Order: sequence, then structure tokens, then C-alpha cells
Amino acid sequence: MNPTINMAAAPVATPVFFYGLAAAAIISGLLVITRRNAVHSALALIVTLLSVAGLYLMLYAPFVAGVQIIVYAGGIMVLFLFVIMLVNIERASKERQFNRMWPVGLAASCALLALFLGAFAKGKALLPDRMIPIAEGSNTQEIATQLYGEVLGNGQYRLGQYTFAFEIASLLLLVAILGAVIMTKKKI
Amino acid sequence: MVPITTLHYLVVAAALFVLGTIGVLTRRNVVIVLMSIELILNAVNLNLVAFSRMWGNLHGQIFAIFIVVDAAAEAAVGLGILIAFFRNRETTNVDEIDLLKW
Amino acid sequence: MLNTMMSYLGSTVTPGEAGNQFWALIYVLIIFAGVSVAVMAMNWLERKALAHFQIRLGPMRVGPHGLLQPFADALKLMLKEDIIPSEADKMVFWVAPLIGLLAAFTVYTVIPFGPSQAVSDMNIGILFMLGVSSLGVLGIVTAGWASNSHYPLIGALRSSAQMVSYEVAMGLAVVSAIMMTSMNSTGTGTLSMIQIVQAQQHQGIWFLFKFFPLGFIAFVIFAIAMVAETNRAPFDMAEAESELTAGFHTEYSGLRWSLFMLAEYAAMIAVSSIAVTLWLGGWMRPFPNFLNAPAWGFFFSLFPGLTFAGLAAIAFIGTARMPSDSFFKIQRAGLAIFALLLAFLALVLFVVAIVGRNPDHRLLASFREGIDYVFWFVLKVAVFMYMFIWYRATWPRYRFDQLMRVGWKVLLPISLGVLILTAIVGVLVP
Amino acid sequence: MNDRMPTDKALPHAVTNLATSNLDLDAPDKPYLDSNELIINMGPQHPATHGVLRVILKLDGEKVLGTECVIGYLHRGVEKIAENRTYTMFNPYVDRMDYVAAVSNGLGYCQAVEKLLNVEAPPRANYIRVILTELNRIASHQLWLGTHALDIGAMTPLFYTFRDREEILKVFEKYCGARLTTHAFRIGGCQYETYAGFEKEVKNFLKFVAPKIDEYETLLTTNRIWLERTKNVGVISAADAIALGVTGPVLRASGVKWDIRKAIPYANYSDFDFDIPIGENGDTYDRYLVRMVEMRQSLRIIEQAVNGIPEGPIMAKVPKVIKPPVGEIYHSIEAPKGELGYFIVSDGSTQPYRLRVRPPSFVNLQALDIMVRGMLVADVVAVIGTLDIVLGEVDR
Repeated sequence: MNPTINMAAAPVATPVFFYGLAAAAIISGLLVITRRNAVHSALALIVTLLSVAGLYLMLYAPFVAGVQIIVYAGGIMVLFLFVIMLVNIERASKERQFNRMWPVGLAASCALLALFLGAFAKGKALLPDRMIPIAEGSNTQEIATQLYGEVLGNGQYRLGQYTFAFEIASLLLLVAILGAVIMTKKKI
Repeated sequence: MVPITTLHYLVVAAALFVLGTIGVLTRRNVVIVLMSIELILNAVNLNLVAFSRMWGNLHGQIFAIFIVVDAAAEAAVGLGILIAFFRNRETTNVDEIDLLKW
Repeated sequence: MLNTMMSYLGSTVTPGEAGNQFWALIYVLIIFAGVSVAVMAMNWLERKALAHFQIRLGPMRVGPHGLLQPFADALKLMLKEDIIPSEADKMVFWVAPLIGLLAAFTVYTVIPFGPSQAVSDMNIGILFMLGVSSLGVLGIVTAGWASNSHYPLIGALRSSAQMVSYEVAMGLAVVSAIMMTSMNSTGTGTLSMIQIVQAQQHQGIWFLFKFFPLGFIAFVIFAIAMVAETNRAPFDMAEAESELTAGFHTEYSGLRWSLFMLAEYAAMIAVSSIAVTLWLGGWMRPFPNFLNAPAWGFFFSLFPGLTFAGLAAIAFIGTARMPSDSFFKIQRAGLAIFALLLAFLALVLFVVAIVGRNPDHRLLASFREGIDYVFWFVLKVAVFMYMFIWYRATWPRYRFDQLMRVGWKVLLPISLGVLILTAIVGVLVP
Repeated sequence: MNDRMPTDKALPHAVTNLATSNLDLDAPDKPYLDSNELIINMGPQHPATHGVLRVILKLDGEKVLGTECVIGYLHRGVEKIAENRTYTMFNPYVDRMDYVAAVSNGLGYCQAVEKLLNVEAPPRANYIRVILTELNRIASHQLWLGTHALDIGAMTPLFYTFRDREEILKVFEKYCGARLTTHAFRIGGCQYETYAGFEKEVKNFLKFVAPKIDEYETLLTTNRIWLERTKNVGVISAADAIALGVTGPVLRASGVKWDIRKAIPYANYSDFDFDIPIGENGDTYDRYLVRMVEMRQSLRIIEQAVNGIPEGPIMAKVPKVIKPPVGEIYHSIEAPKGELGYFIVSDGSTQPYRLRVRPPSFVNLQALDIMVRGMLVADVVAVIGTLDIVLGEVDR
């Protein structure tokens, strides 16, 4: 209704929400990789995904947040839970949880983290803090324009910048569906 | 309080990314490895959306949507493979999946 | 204080949009209380209506005509021992009902009871609703798994498969309605719940009748899918009591079980609200454009009062018909008080409707508008709720494979066809 | 009557050439290869097993790979009790076997003992017996219909059928004082003369119940979901049904025209004009239709009986102390659920030497396994319902 961003109406407690969501995301992310029981991991991952969706909302990207909730939390995670219930987790949770090369993996990951932090420390000045000029109130419409194209005033139609990629993505999904069906079928 | 800048989001994303790599590199259970991959993809998405806001255009957000699509495809196929594998070998451990053919 | 109140009542935007957290919080509380009361009322109504379908009386003992039965039930469930099976996964068992409840109630943040009577008007409203309501399945799956028992597990697998498959047809039906919002001069559609209703108002037609029969078919698909989505008869596979005893909540008891029930009914109201918003013109009264004379507006604004007057009349007749035995003395008195309460509410509504015609009474005028909006919205939702009961009384239960077949082989192709046809017709008919 | 309701004219003829059954009843269970199989216990405490039947289901996901019935949770040793009671004393016990069709049980027992004694019940007694037995058949079918529909998920028919069954129970109550376990008949006839207004009440009931049966059919017969749930579910071929010894509506729905009331008439069924409905496919829907038509046929029989009821004595000459001659006898009647047989061995004393009951529910229950193999869990419930078993009779 009101497409201009009202800065006064922007969330007052932005830092509080940010730190809360970030902490939730990271702590539950930690739980994902440490839990013995895969269902607990999956539940923790759901918390992570929802926190990240909250972060998207704080970045004025409501459409991505909506997609995150509906596809990730509502779709993919249900699939994960489904599969966890199908495969026998009783045994898996009693076995050794980490593979033999875990020190190497941990070291490499820590090195990666150090690399990231180093890069951030060095390049901090390169990151301007600018505001997205597109209003939150029409985020969906803008994204739709980029993906599908738009109707111009004179009755003409213009393809969006990503329409072709969008079609390719649908093809990818189709292939994935076929692949999953064929893979899980008992007898082909 | 310090205002929240793009860097804050990048640090969160980096942390999630590293958690994801730790999961992929150290866990044995394939399901959890796949979940860690989702963590990594989410970290990337968070970066993209943060940069999208920083540069003031929507390309990052659209890329994030594509990555979500990709994650859905990856999860479907990955879990499909897992089920097919579990049916043959009754295991979900990565280090027991060490031959190309059964 | 009065000025603040009036500024809120006269506000034309939702509290979320105005950035007024306090007012939003009050809205949240009102909606939470309202939905809880609606669930209780629905509980009573379902038992009564189902009983009358089945030539029984239903609850009659607790309060006159069983009116206090929901309170008795709630009390009983709260006092009941809360059993956690020893082999269950305690943490997940504990969390599962909360997930379902949270998913069911979060949806209400974007439901528009009126143009400004919503907690928030999100740009992604309908997407948010579908997404959050699809989280409800997580509660069911985890409940079934955490019980560590065969029947709940099968129930959970069934219901998750069912909900995921019907979401596809449901989503496509919703998309065809969203597409209709873009049939305006600018050609841009919207996902915002409030703007969807405003688009119907602007185009002068409920989407139910738009491009007849395309809108109607999409609506029917949604109406079928929403029954499956909420696990209600005839799609109540997940809790088919004759097959799986109680499905995913077999091992639950007491308060936790009642949370599942609360979530189920809240989800029913939520999906009905989506249907009302998308196809039945949301808060709009019948014929807002066609019969737009102020006299008509006044006529329709009498309906809330008339409804309550009718309910009061039913209650009075019930009082008069009660046996004159002294045994029923208290019950008679109770029913009479209830009838008087309803009559009083009717009176208040009449007064608001009549006095509020004068725009000088700003408070009453905006109050009257708000009542109008909420009344028509709730009335439309109530029709859906009655349909849910009617389905349950009439039909046998589908078998699981038949249910999936209906979802994938009947509803999905039809909804895809409707979507494509809507797009074509929308391009051809400017 | 509505024309889409099954009428007697539309019934197909009985199958004449029966292929031999290829059931190998003694074959051991094949081991199943799939490792995903799940074994669940349905019952003994389960809402859809009609009492205390326990079915062990071997499932692959939802598909039933095999079943095993565990019975005996309601075993009361009725047959053994018979050996310690006199013939008269044992009479009330048979009511407790199939407690929803107690009158039929009593009829079978009384007639078996009469046959052993070589006495014949007087005609009036026979008419009363037929009226009450057929009323009981309707009551039993009504109860079956309500619970069967409830198992499949339709709640409402249950209450309709119970409302109408109540009228029958009222007649029973007025006649003999009991509603469920009636003990209505005695060896040699009936103990009680009909009460005043009996004929009128029964006639009223006939008028009352015929539209009600239409009402049940309106709810179910052409209901799409009902058709999907019952058509091609729990199919049993005529040959398999015969090989398993299945009787009653279950056998007739498979296309075999076998009804003891026609085949070996007892009481005075040969006096009445009625049809035997048979089905074609032997699926749950056919069994449903057969039972619905049977209810209507029972109404026909009752109508003829109540119009032609003669005056006369209601008890034959039976000695005070019943001491049948040495010998053995098998007598069977068509109970609502199938052939109910009594095999009595008499050693000349006042107590049976051995009494064996051939309960229809017990025999029909054997068909469960071949009916549900390859079907889904929901079908198990439907098939248990359609077999119309009463656990009191299965376990005795």
C-alpha cells in the first residue's frame, strides 16, 4: 500500500533481533553436526533454516524468506525426516559418529574459518553499508519482473533478465524428480 | 548498540559455512552429511542476500532463489540415492560407501 | 486515551505496517483469544451438529444443551495425567505438539479480517501462509516418530505424504487465484492478502465467479485439498481411528493431546480463511459494488445484529421448550441468561449500526465498519467450518492409495489445466 | 423403492461350473525377500476388530504381505460346558455364542435336539420361530452394516441402524423379556405364547423398516467413496470360498446359490416364497449388496409368516426330562452369518456326550488371509467388517 520505506517504522530493535536470530542459527547449526540422532539433527536444522529466513526478512528480502520457509522448512525437511524414518537410525545412532579423518576435516574447516575472518578483517573497508532502494512492499513484484518479464504499457511483453535461467531451473527440477523416482523405485 | 552492517551477516554466514564443512568432512551418517550441505547452501544464500542489499539490486536475491531450487533438486536426488543404497547395503555410513559398483 | 483509541480504530493501515508494535501486540492477543474461543465453540458445535446429523442429542448435561462442555473438556484434559511413554524420545515428544500449534497460530498474523483489521500486511502474505501452514506437518511427523510405536509411525508417514502431495494441488489453485489479481490495468499481481481482497473489490467480482467456471474449479480444488491438508474426514487417514487407533497422536494424552486438537481446529479455521480471502471476497459484504447505495450499506450493516438476535431467539425458544421439571431449573436459568447475553449483544450491534451511520460519531462509525468487516469474514469462514462437519457426518473414509491417486492424478492435472487456462483467458480477455 | 437399489429381479443366476480352487492350504508361508517388512499387531484391543480378535499383520509399508489370526481371547469353553449340563440347561448358553443373533443360535440348538428326540414342533411354534429368527437376521445385518460402515469411516449409518434395531429388540423384549440373549425357544417349540398385539406390532415394524433400509442405501450404495473402498476389495472366488468352507452371505456374494433355508429347508421355510440374493464378484461391495437384499427378503418372509400364522399349540409333546436315544445328529440352519451347525452325540443320558458347534464366523474368518493378501491395511479393516464375525462365536 505504501511503497516508501518508512525508516522510523523500521524495526526498532534491529540489533536485538539480529543477534538473537544469528545465535539461534549458529547454535542450532552446531547441533546439526553434533547430534547422534538424525531426527534431532533435522529438527535443529529446521531451527537454523527458520532463523536464516528471519535474517532474510531483516535484509528486506521477504520473498526469499517466504521461499526459504515453504521450500526448505516445509518441503525439503519433511523429505529428510521421511527418509530418516525409512532408514534404520536405531543402529546408526549406536555406531561411531565421526569418520577416521575427522581431525583433518576439522583442521581444514578451522583453516577455512581463519581464512574467512582474515579476509573480512582485511576487506572490511570495502563493504559499504548501503540501503536497497527497492521497497519491501513490492519485493515480490520486482523479483517476478526479473524472473518472468513484464508487460509494458503499450501491450508489449519484455522477457526478464533471468527468464531463461528460470526455465532451465524448472528443467533441473524435472530431471531431479525423474532421477529421484527412478532411484527409489524397487523394480524399474 | 553497533548498527548491523553487511559484515555482521557475512560473519554469521561464514560461521554457518564452516559448521557445514565440518559436518561434511567429519560425520559418517549420509543423512547428516546431506543436512550439512544444506547448511553450506544456506550460508551462501545469506551472503548473496546480504550483498544484494548492500549493492541495492535484486540479483543476489534471485540467485538465492536459484540456489534454493538447486538445493531442492540436490536433496531429492541425494536422498533417492541414499534410499536405493540403504536397500542394497543396509547402511548409511559414508565410509562404507567406498566402491563404485555393487 | 480516547484519542489514541480513536486513532487506532480509524487507522487505515494494519498495525504491522504502521510500525506500531503495541497495537500489533494487542491484535495478536485478540486473535489468539478469538481463535481459542472459536476452537472451543467449534468443538461444541461439531459435537452438537454431528449428533443431530446422527439422530442423537450430543452433549446435554454440562450446562444447558451442553454449552459448558468445552470448558469441562478443557479442564479434564488439563487435569489428566500426562503420560510420556518410556521408550519415546522425550525431547521430540515434548516439542512435537508445540511445533504444530505454533505453525497453526503463526498463520493468523496475515489473515485480513478487514482492510486494516490484520496484524500485518506482508508483501508475501499468501506465500507466508502456505509456508507456515506446511510446517504443521513437521509436528505430525515428529510426533509419530517420537512415540516410538508402530501405529503412530504409520499415521505420521501417511499424513506427511498426504499433506505434501495435496500442497501441490493447493498451491497451483492458489496461484491461479493470484494470477487473477494481475488482471488489472497495471498488470502486476500481488501476494498480499489484503491486496488480493482489494483486487476483487476493484474488479467487482469474487474470484469464485471470475472467468466462470475457471475460478470456481480452482476454488473447488482448494476446498478439497484443504480438507486433506487439515487431515479431516473423508481424508483423515492420519488419525483413522478404525485402522490406526488414533494415528500420530495415539500415544499422547492430556494437555499435549489437546494441543494437537487445538492445532487441528486452528489450522481448519486458517485454511478456511485462505479460501475466503482468495475466492469469496474476504471481508466484503455481498454486492459491495452493485448495491452500493448508503441504504444498502445500512441494510447490510444490520446483519450482525440480526444474526445475534436470531441466535438469542433460538436460545429463548430452547429455554421455553425445556421441561418444566424442577430438575432443569438451573439449566433453564443458565440458558435464559445466555439468551439475554446474546440479545444484549444484538442490541449493542444494532445501536452501533444505527448510530454509526452518522459519520460525526467517529468512534462508532469506524467501530461499525470494523464490525461489518469482521462479521462477514467470520460468517464466510463459519460456512466452511460447517462444511467440515458435514463432510465428516456424510462420507466414508478414503483409502490411502485412493487418496494419493485423487491428489496426483485428478486434482493436480485439473489445477494445472485451470492455471494454464486462466493465464490464456487473462491474456485474451483484457 | 428406488430403482437404483438392488432388487431381486436384477440378481444374476448362480454359477454352475465351479473351477477347482488352486488354494494350497497346507503350503508353508514363503519367506519374504524384502527386508522392510513391519510386523504389527492389530488387536486384541483395537477399535476395528469387533471384540478381541488379534490379527498379526506382516506389512511392507502399507501393503499386507500376510496375516495371522490369533483367537481365543473370548474362549469360554461352551462345548465343554455342554457336556456337564442337561439339554434344557444348556439352551441359554448357545445365546452367548453369536450374541447379536441369539435367536438363530437357539433355533439351531432346539431343532437339533428335537431331531435327536424325533419330535416336531407344532406349526404355530414354527411360524413364531421363523418370525423371530428373521427379525433377528435383520437386526444382525443392521448391526453389521453400522459397524462395517463405521470401520470404513462413515459414522452416521451406525446410529441409523441402531435406531431401527431398537424396534426389533423391543419386540424381543416384549415377547420373552430379554433383548440380546433372548432364550426365546425351548426344545419342542416355544415357551411363550405371543403377546397381545404381536402381529400388529410386527406388521408395523415391517412398514417402518422398509423405507429405513432405503435410507441406509441412500447413504452408501452409490456413494463414490464407499464404492472405491469396497469394490474389488477382499475378493474371494467361488471355488476358494467353497474350498475354505465359507458360508452365508460371504459365499453367496461369490456367486454360489447356497442357502440352507432353500437347500435343506428346516422349520417351515419351504412354505414361504423368497429369493436368495447372490453376487458376482465376491468383493466387499457384493457382500454388502447381498446382505441389503437379504434384509428385504427377510421382510418378505416375515410378512408371509405373520399373515399366515395359524392357531394351535406352541409346544410339542416333550418329556420333562429330556433323554434322547443313543445316537448322533448334525443339524444346521442358516444363521445371519452363515451355516450354523450343531453336532450332538448322545449316550442316552440327560447330558450330551459331546456337542460340537460349527460356527459360521469361525469358518468365515479363515478366508481373511487370502482376502487381504496384497491389499492395504485399511482393507484389512474393511474385510474384517465384511466377514461379519462375532468373536463370541469364533472363540466359543
